[in-house]
Amino acid sequence: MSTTPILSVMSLQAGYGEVRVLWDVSLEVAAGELVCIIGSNGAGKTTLMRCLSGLLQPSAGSIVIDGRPMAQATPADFVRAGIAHVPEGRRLFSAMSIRDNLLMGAYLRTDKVGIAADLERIYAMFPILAERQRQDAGTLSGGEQQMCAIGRGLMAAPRVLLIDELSLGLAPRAVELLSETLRKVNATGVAILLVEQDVMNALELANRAYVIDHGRVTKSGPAMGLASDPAICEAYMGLSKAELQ
Amino acid sequence: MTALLTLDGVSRRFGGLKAVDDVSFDVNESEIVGLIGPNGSGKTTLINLITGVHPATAGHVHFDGHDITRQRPYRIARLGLARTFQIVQPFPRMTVVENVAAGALFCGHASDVREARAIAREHLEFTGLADMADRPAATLTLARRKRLELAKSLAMRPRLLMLDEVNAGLNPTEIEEALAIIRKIAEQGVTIIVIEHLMKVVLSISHRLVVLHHGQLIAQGTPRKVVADKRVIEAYLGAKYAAGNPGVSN
Amino acid sequence: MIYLQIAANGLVLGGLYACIAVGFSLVWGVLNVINILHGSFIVLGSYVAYFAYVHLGIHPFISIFIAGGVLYALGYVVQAGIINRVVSAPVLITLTLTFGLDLILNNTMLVAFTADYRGIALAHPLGSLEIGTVFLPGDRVAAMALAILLTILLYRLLRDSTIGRAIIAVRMDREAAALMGVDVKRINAITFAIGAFMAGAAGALLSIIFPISPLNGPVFLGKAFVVCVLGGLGSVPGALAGGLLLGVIESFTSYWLGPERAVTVSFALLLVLLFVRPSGLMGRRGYE
Amino acid sequence: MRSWLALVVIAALVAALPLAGNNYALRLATTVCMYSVMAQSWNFIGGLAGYPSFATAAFFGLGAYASAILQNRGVPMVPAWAGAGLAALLFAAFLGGAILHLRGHYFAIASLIVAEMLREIVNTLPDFTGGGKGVNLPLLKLSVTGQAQFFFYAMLALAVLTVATTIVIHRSKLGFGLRCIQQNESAADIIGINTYAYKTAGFSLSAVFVGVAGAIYASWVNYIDPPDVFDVLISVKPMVMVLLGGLGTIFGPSIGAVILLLLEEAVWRNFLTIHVAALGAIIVVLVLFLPNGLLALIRERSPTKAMAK
Repeated sequence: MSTTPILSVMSLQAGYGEVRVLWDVSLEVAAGELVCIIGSNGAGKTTLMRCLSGLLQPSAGSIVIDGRPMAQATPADFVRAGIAHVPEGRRLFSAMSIRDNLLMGAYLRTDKVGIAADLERIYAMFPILAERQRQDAGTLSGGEQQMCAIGRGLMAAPRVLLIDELSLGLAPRAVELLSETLRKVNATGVAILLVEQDVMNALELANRAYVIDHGRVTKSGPAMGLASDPAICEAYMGLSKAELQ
Repeated sequence: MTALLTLDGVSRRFGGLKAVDDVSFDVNESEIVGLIGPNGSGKTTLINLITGVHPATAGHVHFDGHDITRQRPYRIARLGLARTFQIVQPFPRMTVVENVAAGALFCGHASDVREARAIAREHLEFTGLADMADRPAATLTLARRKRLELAKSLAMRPRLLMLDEVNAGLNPTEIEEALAIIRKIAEQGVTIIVIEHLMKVVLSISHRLVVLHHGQLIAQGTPRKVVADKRVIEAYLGAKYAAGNPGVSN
Repeated sequence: MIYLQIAANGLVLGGLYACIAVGFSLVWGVLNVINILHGSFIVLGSYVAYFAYVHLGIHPFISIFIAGGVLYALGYVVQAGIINRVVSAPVLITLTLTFGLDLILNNTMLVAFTADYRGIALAHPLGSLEIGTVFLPGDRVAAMALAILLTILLYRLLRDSTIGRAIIAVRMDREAAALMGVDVKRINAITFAIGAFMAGAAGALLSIIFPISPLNGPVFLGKAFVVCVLGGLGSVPGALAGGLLLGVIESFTSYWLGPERAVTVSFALLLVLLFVRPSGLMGRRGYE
Repeated sequence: MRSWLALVVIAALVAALPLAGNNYALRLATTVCMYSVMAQSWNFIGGLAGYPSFATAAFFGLGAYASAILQNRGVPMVPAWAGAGLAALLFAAFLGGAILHLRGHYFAIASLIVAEMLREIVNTLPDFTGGGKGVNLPLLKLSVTGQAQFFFYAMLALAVLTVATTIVIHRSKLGFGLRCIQQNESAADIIGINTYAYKTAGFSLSAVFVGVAGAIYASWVNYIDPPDVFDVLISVKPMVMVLLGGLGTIFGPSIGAVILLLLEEAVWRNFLTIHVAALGAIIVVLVLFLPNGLLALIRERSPTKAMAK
C-alpha cells in the first residue's frame, strides 16, 4: 500500500488474566479502506476489537492511530482519536430511545450543529430509525438494532468504524441492506474494519481481508483472492476442503 | 440399544428470542455424540436445559427413565449427569484436590471429606494433575483448568458426561492430550456429549453428530454424512460459500 | 370522609418520601452501591437549612439549593476519593464501607450539633389549605410540591441532558457507555453527588416538618429502602410511585393500627416484597 | 488436631483469668467471649457461604428477649438460655427459607430489616415484652464478684462451644459445601450440592449461639431494652471482627474479636464522644487497605507460617 495507514497494529498480544487469546496480530487499515477479519469462533476476533477500542489493555505490542501510539489509552481516548466500535451483540441502551442512543454516540462531541447534521444524515441513511426515534431501542428488530448501533457509531464522526459481527443472527434481507449501507458509509471516506462470520459476505464487501486462527494472523491479502483459499475452510471448520470431501 | 438421554421437543425462549427451538434427539448408552453448530446456535443453552440451569419453556428431557425436565440442577447431577463449562468454573480459592473432592463428596460416593480427598487424588493421577494437587485452582493455566473440570466431573461418577468446548483456547498438543483423556473416559463406559467447534476434533472422536443452527436441529447422523450436508456448510460458512463450492455439497 | 383526609395526608408525606428515596435509588441503580450514608446526608441537609434560617434568615425552601450544593460537593469528594476505589468490589465491602463512613459522619454531627431535637418555627407560616372537607397545612403542601418538582427535575435532567444520558447509559451497560467515550468513574462520582444533592434538598424540605437530629438518619434511610424496593431500583418514576404508595400505606396503618405500627407494617411489607418480587413493583426483571 | 490443641490451650489460659485479674479485666474477658461468639457465628454464613448477613442483631435480640420472657414466666435461667438458642435457631431456619434465595444487596437489606422489624414488634407489644421501657431479669443470689465470674465462665463455655463447632464444621461436608457455594454457587449446584438446604443450615448455625449469647448477656446486665439488644452495631461488629481476623478462617474471628475490643477500649477511654466515629474510621481503613484482614498482612510478611497450616 502506498497510503500511510490510519490504524496499524503491531505484534499485538492480549488475553484475560493468564488466558492468552491473541498471540501475535499485526494488521493495517488505510484511510478509506474496508478491511475484514475472518476466523472461527474463539479465534480472537472480539478480543482484538476490544483492544482496538481501549476496552482491553494489550499485554504486548502496539496500536498506532494516525501516527500516535495508544499505549495506556482509555476508551475515550480511542473515540477522540477517531475510532468507533460497534460491539458484538449491538449493546444498545435498550430502555433508552433510539434518538438518545444515537446522541450517546456523539457523547464527546461539542459541535451542536455538526451533531444535528449527522443525526439527520443517519436518519436519511436509515429512515426506519427516524420513524421510530422516540421508541426504546429494545423494541427494534435485530436488523434495525444493528442499524441503530452502526448509526450510533457513526455519530462519533469516526475515521475508522470497527464492526464486530455485522450479520450474526440477522435475516439475509437485513444483511444485504446493512452491507449496502456500509459500502455507502465507506464511500464517504470512513474506513471500516469488519469482523464477520459469513465469509462470502465479508469477502464480497471488503477490499482486503485477514484470516485469524488461534490468535494469530494466518493469511492476508485482497479479499477476492482469499475466497477460494483453502485456509478459510480450515479456519472455520477445522478441516481443509480435501478432508471434507 | 436403549436411549440413556431423550430430548423431546425441547424449547427455551429468552424474551422474544428462541434460543432453543423444538429440539428432539436421543443419546444411547456408551455413545459419544458431537453437538456442533456455529457461534450462537444454542449449544450451550441446550446443555443448560438438560442440566436444569435454565428450565425448558416447552418439551421434555428424560434421563435413564427419570423425567428431569424441571428438576433442580443438584438432583440431576446426583442422577449421574455431569458437565464441564465452556468458561471453566473452578472454585478459585480452593485447592485443585479440593475442587475434585467436591465432585466426589456431593455426587460421587465418598462418605466423608477424607475419603473424597483420596478419591480426588486418583482422578488427578488419571488426568495428569497430581503435581498440582495443593495449588489454588485459580493459579492453573487454562489447559490445566480445563483438565481440572474434567477431573471434577469424573469424580462425580457420571453415567453421562457433557463436555462444553473443553478444547477452546488450547494449542494442538494440549488438544491431543485432552482427547486422549476423553477417549480413556469413554472406554470406561461413560456416555459422552461433546460440544465443540473444531470439526477435526469432533470427527475424530464422535460416533454421531447433532447439528444446531439458530436453535434448531438441522442435521444428525454419522460424522461423514453430516459434514457433507449442504445445510451444515451453509450454517458454518454462509449460503454463498456453500453455493460457490459445489464440491462440498450433496 | 375521614379516608379522604387520611389519603391526602399520606400523599403529602409520600411526596417527601419520594424525594428522600430518589437519590438513594439512583446511586443503587447506577453504581450498585447501597449508600448507607444517605440518611445522614438528609439530616445534614436539614442542619444546613436550620442554620441558614436561624442565622441568615433564609427560608428553607430557598435553602434547598444551599443544602443541595453542600451535599453535592461532599458527595463528589466521598465517591471520587473513597468509594470509587472499591466500587466494583463485592457487596460486603461496599456496604461495610458506606456503613463505616456513615458512623463517622453521624458521630461528627452528634458532636457538632448534639442529639437534641431542633425545629424550625417559620416566622410566616402559609396557613392552612382547605379542599372540600380536607384540611392541609400550607407549608407541608408547599414542601411536598417542591419535593415532587425536584424529583421531576431530576427525571428531566436524566432524560434530556448529555450528562443525564451518560448516567443512564452507565446504568444499562457500563462497557457500552465506555465505548461512547464516557468516563465511567467520573459519571460514578457525579451520580453519587447528585444522589447527595437530592438528599440535601430533601433534608431542607423536611426541616420545617420533622424535628432535626442525627438520630433521625437511620429512620430516613429505612424509608429510602422501602420506597426503593417498592418502586424498583434506579427508576425515578418508580421512586415517585413508591414514595406516594408508602406515604398512603403509613397514613392508613397509623389510623387503623396506631402510629407506632406504621413502621412495622412498612418493614413487613418490604420483607414480603423482597420475598416475592425482589426487583420491585415497578422494576423489570432482567434477562439472565 | 492442631486446632483442637490450640482451642484447649487458649480456653485454659482464659479460664485462669479470674485468678489473676480484677473485675474490670473480667468484664473485658466476658465481652471478648461474647464478641467471639458473634464473630464466629457470622463467619458460618458470611465467611464460609459468602452471604453478607446483617441479621446478627436480630438473633441476639431475639435470644435476649426469649430468655427474659421465659424467665419472667418462671423458667429457670439455664433452660431459658437453651430455649433462647432454640428460638433463634428456628427463627433463622424459617427466615432463611424466605430470604436466602436473594443475592448480594437484596439479601443484605432483607437481613438488616429483620432486626428493625423485631425491634418494632417488641416496641408494639408492651404487655408481652415490656415494650420500649425494656424488661428486667431475675437477679442472681451471688456476690458481685461471684456474678462476674459466673457470667464470664458461661460466656467462655459458649465461646468454646462455638469455636469447637467451627472446627467441626470446617472439616465437615457442610463446611466444604458452604465454601463451594461462596466461591461459585451455580457450580456448587451443578456438582450436586443442595445449595438451599446448605445455606439454610449455615444461616441457622449463625443464629443459635448468638441467641444464647443474647440470653446470657440479658442475665448478665439484668435489664434489656430494644435499642440495646437490636442495635444495628451488633450486626456490623461481627463483620468488622471477621474482616480484621480473616474471612472463613477458624481462629480469625476470635482474634478479630480481641483486636476490636482492645481498639474499642482504647477509644472509649480517650475519645468517649467520638468512639462511634472511631469505629467507622477503623472500618473504612480496613475495607480500603486490608480487605483480607490483619492476619493476612502478617501472613504475607512470613510466608513460611502460611505453609505450615
